[in-house]
Amino acid sequence: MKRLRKRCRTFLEGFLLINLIWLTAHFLFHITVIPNPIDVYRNSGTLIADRIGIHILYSLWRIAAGLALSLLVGVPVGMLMGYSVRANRILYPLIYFSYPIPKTALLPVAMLLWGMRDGSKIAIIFLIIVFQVIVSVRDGIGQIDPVMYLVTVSAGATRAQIVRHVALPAILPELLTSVRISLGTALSILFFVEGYGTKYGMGYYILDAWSRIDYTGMYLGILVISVIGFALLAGVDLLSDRLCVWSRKQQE
Amino acid sequence: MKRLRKRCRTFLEGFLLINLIWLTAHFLFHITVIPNPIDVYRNSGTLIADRIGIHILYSLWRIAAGLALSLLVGVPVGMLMGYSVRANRILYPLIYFSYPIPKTALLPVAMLLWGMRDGSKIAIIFLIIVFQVIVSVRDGIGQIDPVMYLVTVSAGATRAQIVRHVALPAILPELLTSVRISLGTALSILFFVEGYGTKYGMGYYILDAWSRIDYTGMYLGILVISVIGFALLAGVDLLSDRLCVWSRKQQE
Amino acid sequence: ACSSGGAGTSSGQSAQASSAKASSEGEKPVIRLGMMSSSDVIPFALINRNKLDEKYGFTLDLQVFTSAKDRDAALQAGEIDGVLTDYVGVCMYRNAGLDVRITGITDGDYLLLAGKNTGIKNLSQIKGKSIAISQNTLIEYALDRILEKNQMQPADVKKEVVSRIPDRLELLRNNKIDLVLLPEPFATLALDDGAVELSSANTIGLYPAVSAFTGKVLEKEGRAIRNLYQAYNEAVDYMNSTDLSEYESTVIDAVGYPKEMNGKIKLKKFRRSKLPPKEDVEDAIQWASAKGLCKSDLSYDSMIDDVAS
Amino acid sequence: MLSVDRLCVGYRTKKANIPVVRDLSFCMESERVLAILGPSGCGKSTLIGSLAGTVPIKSGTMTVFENGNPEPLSPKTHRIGVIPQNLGLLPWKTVRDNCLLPLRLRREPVTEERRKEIREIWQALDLMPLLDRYPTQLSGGQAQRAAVARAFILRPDLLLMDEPFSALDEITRQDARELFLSLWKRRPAVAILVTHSIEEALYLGHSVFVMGKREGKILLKTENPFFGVSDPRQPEYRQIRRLLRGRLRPDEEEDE
Amino acid sequence: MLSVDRLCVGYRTKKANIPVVRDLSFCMESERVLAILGPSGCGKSTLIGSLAGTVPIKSGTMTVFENGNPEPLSPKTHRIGVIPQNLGLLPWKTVRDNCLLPLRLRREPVTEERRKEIREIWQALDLMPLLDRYPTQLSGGQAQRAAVARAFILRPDLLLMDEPFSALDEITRQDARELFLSLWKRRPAVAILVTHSIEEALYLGHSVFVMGKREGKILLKTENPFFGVSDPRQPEYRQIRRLLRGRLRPDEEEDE
Ligand SMILES: Nc1ncnc2c1ncn2[C@@H]1O[C@H](COP(=O)(O)OP(=O)(O)OP(=O)(O)O)[C@@H](O)[C@H]1O
Ligand SMILES: Nc1ncnc2c1ncn2[C@@H]1O[C@H](COP(=O)(O)OP(=O)(O)OP(=O)(O)O)[C@@H](O)[C@H]1O
Ligand SMILES: [Mg+2]
Ligand SMILES: [Mg+2]
Repeated sequence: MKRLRKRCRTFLEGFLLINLIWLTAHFLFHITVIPNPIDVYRNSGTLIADRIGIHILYSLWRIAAGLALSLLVGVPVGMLMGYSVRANRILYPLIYFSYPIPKTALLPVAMLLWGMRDGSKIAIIFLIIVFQVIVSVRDGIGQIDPVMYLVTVSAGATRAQIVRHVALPAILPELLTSVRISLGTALSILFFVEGYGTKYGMGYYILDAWSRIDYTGMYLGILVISVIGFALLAGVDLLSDRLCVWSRKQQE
Repeated sequence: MKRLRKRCRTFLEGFLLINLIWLTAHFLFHITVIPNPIDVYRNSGTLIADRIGIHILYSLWRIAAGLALSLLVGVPVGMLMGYSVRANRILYPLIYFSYPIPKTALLPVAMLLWGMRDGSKIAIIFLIIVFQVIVSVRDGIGQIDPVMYLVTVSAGATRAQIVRHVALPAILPELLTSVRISLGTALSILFFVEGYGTKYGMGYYILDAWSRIDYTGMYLGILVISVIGFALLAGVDLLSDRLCVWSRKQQE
Repeated sequence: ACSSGGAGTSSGQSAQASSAKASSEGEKPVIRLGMMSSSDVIPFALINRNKLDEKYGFTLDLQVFTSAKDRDAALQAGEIDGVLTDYVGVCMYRNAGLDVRITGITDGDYLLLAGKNTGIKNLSQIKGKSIAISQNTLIEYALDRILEKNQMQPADVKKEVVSRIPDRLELLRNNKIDLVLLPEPFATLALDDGAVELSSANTIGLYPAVSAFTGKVLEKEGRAIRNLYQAYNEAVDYMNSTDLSEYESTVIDAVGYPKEMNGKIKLKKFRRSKLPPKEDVEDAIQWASAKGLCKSDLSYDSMIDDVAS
Repeated sequence: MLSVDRLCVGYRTKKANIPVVRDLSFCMESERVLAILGPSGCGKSTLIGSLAGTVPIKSGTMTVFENGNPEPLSPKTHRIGVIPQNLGLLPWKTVRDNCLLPLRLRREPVTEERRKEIREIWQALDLMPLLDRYPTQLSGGQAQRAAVARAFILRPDLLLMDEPFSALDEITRQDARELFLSLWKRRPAVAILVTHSIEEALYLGHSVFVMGKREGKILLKTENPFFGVSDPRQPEYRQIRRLLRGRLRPDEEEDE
Repeated sequence: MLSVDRLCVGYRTKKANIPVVRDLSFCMESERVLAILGPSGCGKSTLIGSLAGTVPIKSGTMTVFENGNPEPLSPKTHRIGVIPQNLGLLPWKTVRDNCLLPLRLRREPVTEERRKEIREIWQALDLMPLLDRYPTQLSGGQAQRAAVARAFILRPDLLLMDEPFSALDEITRQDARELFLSLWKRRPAVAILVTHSIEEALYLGHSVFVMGKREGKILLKTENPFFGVSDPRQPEYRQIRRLLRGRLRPDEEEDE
């Protein structure tokens, strides 16, 4: 309870700070692309008229699906690469080759294979995040202290058990970092993937406002995405506090 | 020397594998958006005619500048947040708020503030990468074993010395992971930032081909970007082997 | 910002919903048309608004894209049946081996504008000035033709590639660029902001915007598409004979004007759909082939399909 | 019975190969404790690691004979309890979970009787108030006691202990030794104890080996009649002790 | 002279506050070694951490008197050499760099004479062949010797040693003790030695404290006339030893 209240305060402080910076920028540069935040807030009624909730839900669903898929695929693949020299030999070049491919350039292929609706959207979010997850899991595995295996291996642990009791908890902090980074990335990609085949989603909302040069709407959308992002990231932090009690002391 | 040769072999194997997958996809789906790789290679002469070298150099310069800036800003800020409770209190909400803002939506602002040329391009690459660096450095600092400080603090180390001898080397593996991830991200963003104010860069090359619906050219461009990306990522791995000799055993 | 209330009829999702309903009633074919917000869209939006599609026995599913690349990707993927595009676009489709044929003209203008602080008042002053355009598109084509009509070379201005249209407008507004060539609604916005109109595509007799469908769809749904053009013509008649205030909200939504423009919008007379003139298309082919966007032996006849008559 | 035959182990770093143990052979009868002494860096922990299955061996065999049937030593088939030199407590598990981990890994049911035994072990090692702590919240000796408890709780067939009592204070250490003896007597297993204390080796080992610095060669193997004898005053005891101490002198090793 | 006055130290976890040391006061004259004995978990390492400046103290003062001037103990003004219980070698530095780190941190010039001394220390601790290894490539004893060398190389004013010889085999340990004595005699400093061995405490401490389990209370402070005496056979020695052993018995502590 107390922690929640603390987070709320952090949130408010950050919110104020951001707005202060924004206001300063507005008066400093005096260009239409940086509107006065007060004007923007005065217009916030349109958010309700635009039924922003639906947009948020659509975006959240796409992010959740993309992120979940990435973790489902990325964590096992990263572990495989971290542990098996043979798997690494095969996957390493594959990953390193396909990682830098601009996934957005594969949009036509994605649309063909998964359609113009959520399929291709989630596929692109997945393609962008999964590599980040793979790389960080693989690197994380390499940092595990070998003594950790001595106790488990000697007790006859199976591979699955080693993953469960050693590898997963050991890389958990890094994995959560990677989730945090991926969330940030996913939120930014929204903006790209929601530019087609939909009328819903925060990305669409902002893009739509942008293309009609409705900067107030655009900034409102950006604000909403910021707040959502903050909530998601802070959620990961809470989760991290929960899951990594053992290293909590170090986190203080 | 031997290691270099090994890397080259890895590279070739990966290259072959990717092409095999590509060829399979081509024959499987049989659609124009997935051209036959052999046709693409047959056309590779155009790369020279298009003076691909210049495009590559431009892109590399932009990535290098953006990445360097991100590290220069992100590492100190991440450390500050990791060490100072007060700095964290102020920066944490700021970071968490601005991280999810789709940086690409700020393109108009960036163009007006830093011009249409490399300034705004580098600014956007920077804005996208710097948060990833900050988050991973901050999280990395939290994972350092407290004993590491016992020896240095008791010997009267200054803050700068602790950073130099403890914090930096301790987070180096994570930092390199973060650089790997950032490189991947930067290469993908090229595709976005090189869509305006320039006639050079790999992103421009691909975008241009795409908008001309010249899929051969587009795939050639993607191939080139893949190869560059592979080289950059493998370069980071080499660097990582150099800098983290001490954990090399664990990496094998 | 987003489509609200009554304009929901033009949204992809609701059209889909109604098509699902329609297919359960009778066999109404669905025409999926990809487009980007511009004034060309108005008659199509009106077809939906005035329920002309029901009247003519088809369902129109308007898919709005925010970039031409996405629209093209959807066309490639078979996610849409036809597009609102232009001569140059069709040339490129053909060059890429896509069987896309022009089936009618649409109305849209492209205005050459100078920034309010540049001091440029007429075309004679634009030599050596910078201009924000997109490359290998009808925008560049229109620019080149405007220049030629006024005894200048394409190289006489400094072309700056800026792929997103709103960014071009913003650059002009903030004096980062001297000239732009803009479609609606951006042109109106720029004029509103003090920009000076120097010329336009329509002024020199250039009407490059068209609607086009893939050959496969034309074969299969030829009837429905013919009906579409009948509905289109009815919508155009309605526009030309009705006071704008009656359908202004539809226009604002379809074209993407900011809401503040309510009451300030002016529309020219729209033309009924027909096939584009041969020499215009051939001129565009010539321009595109000189740029390497298509082969010069592309013929007018292979590019059009007279589905409407 | 455990038999180790011509075991070769070493480490490979990028720069060089570091051979540690070469052609090590020994054999132990069932229900016996072997104490190993040796100078720092001679390869004792490496040997323990090989037996536990984590340090890869280069050549040689490690076999367990049960009722005359030879079977290669393997953590899958045999219960191996280990107390590593640096304890190897998992930082993300509480003391309780760390102690119960081997049982969970082997999916052994914890019967009421077993539960009682576990409780006793914890009590004897004074771990009861610490069960919910994480390893980072323990003192050095507390962590070592947790590692000792973990090994005993498994009821191992083969018990490998690498300086298990080094961080304990003298009293606790004496208690721990006696606890070891009593647990071991209740359920005698093949046990290998690496220690730096000659007294400890003589108190807890049926036989004592002295490992040499060079290639982990065993310089001395001696049977020890004083296993479990708490205050031996026989002159023979002092003799063995002197013998061991002499063998541990590095200068004498040079002569070999 | 070092004076510790009413020191209170504890740990705070999310769940609870764990008080460790309360109202601890003692004082040491210059050029003296204090040996601290105590049961596992009584707060010895915590005390060392507080003196070294990493475990934050709750209240109390730690003061150094030099020529009568009191100055709060601080790593910035005083040279503090530490051998932590878990060694604290930086994994990313070779043994050589780890050993020289305190000098580098203090920006002390390494003169020829100094270099010779460093070499001697390394040689005495048998570290010469290991200087280019990384800590993960060392055995337990080797790592401990490296940590010992690091502390000595600094020529500390205050030397804090937390079980510095526990992972060493008996011979090396004896050598290390003598090395400590000789280095200390050459450059006597205030030194605190935490150990589990009563013999070691009596050999290396001018005075010996026994810390109790409850709140780190000092149960016994005794002067020790046998500092540096290698084989004391006086009955008095045995008497002190018995006294210490008695004080270390946990059951007797309960009576307090
Ligand atoms: N980081 C920590 N968080 C919480 N409690 C701790 C922490 N470190 C130590 N403790 C507790 O504080 C008490 C004192 O610990 P300390 O390490 O000082 O003991 P010690 O005297 O050095 O014992 P040992 O001889 O076993 O090393 C112990 O009960 C221990 O469990
Ligand atoms: N991971 C490693 N990489 C390279 N060399 C290693 C590694 N681990 C140990 N060594 C070396 O192998 C040798 C044997 O090490 P080991 O740990 O078995 O010694 P030990 O007998 O247990 O010594 P101690 O009593 O000091 O613990 C030592 O010389 C050590 O430096
Ligand atoms: Mg060892
Ligand atoms: Mg301790």
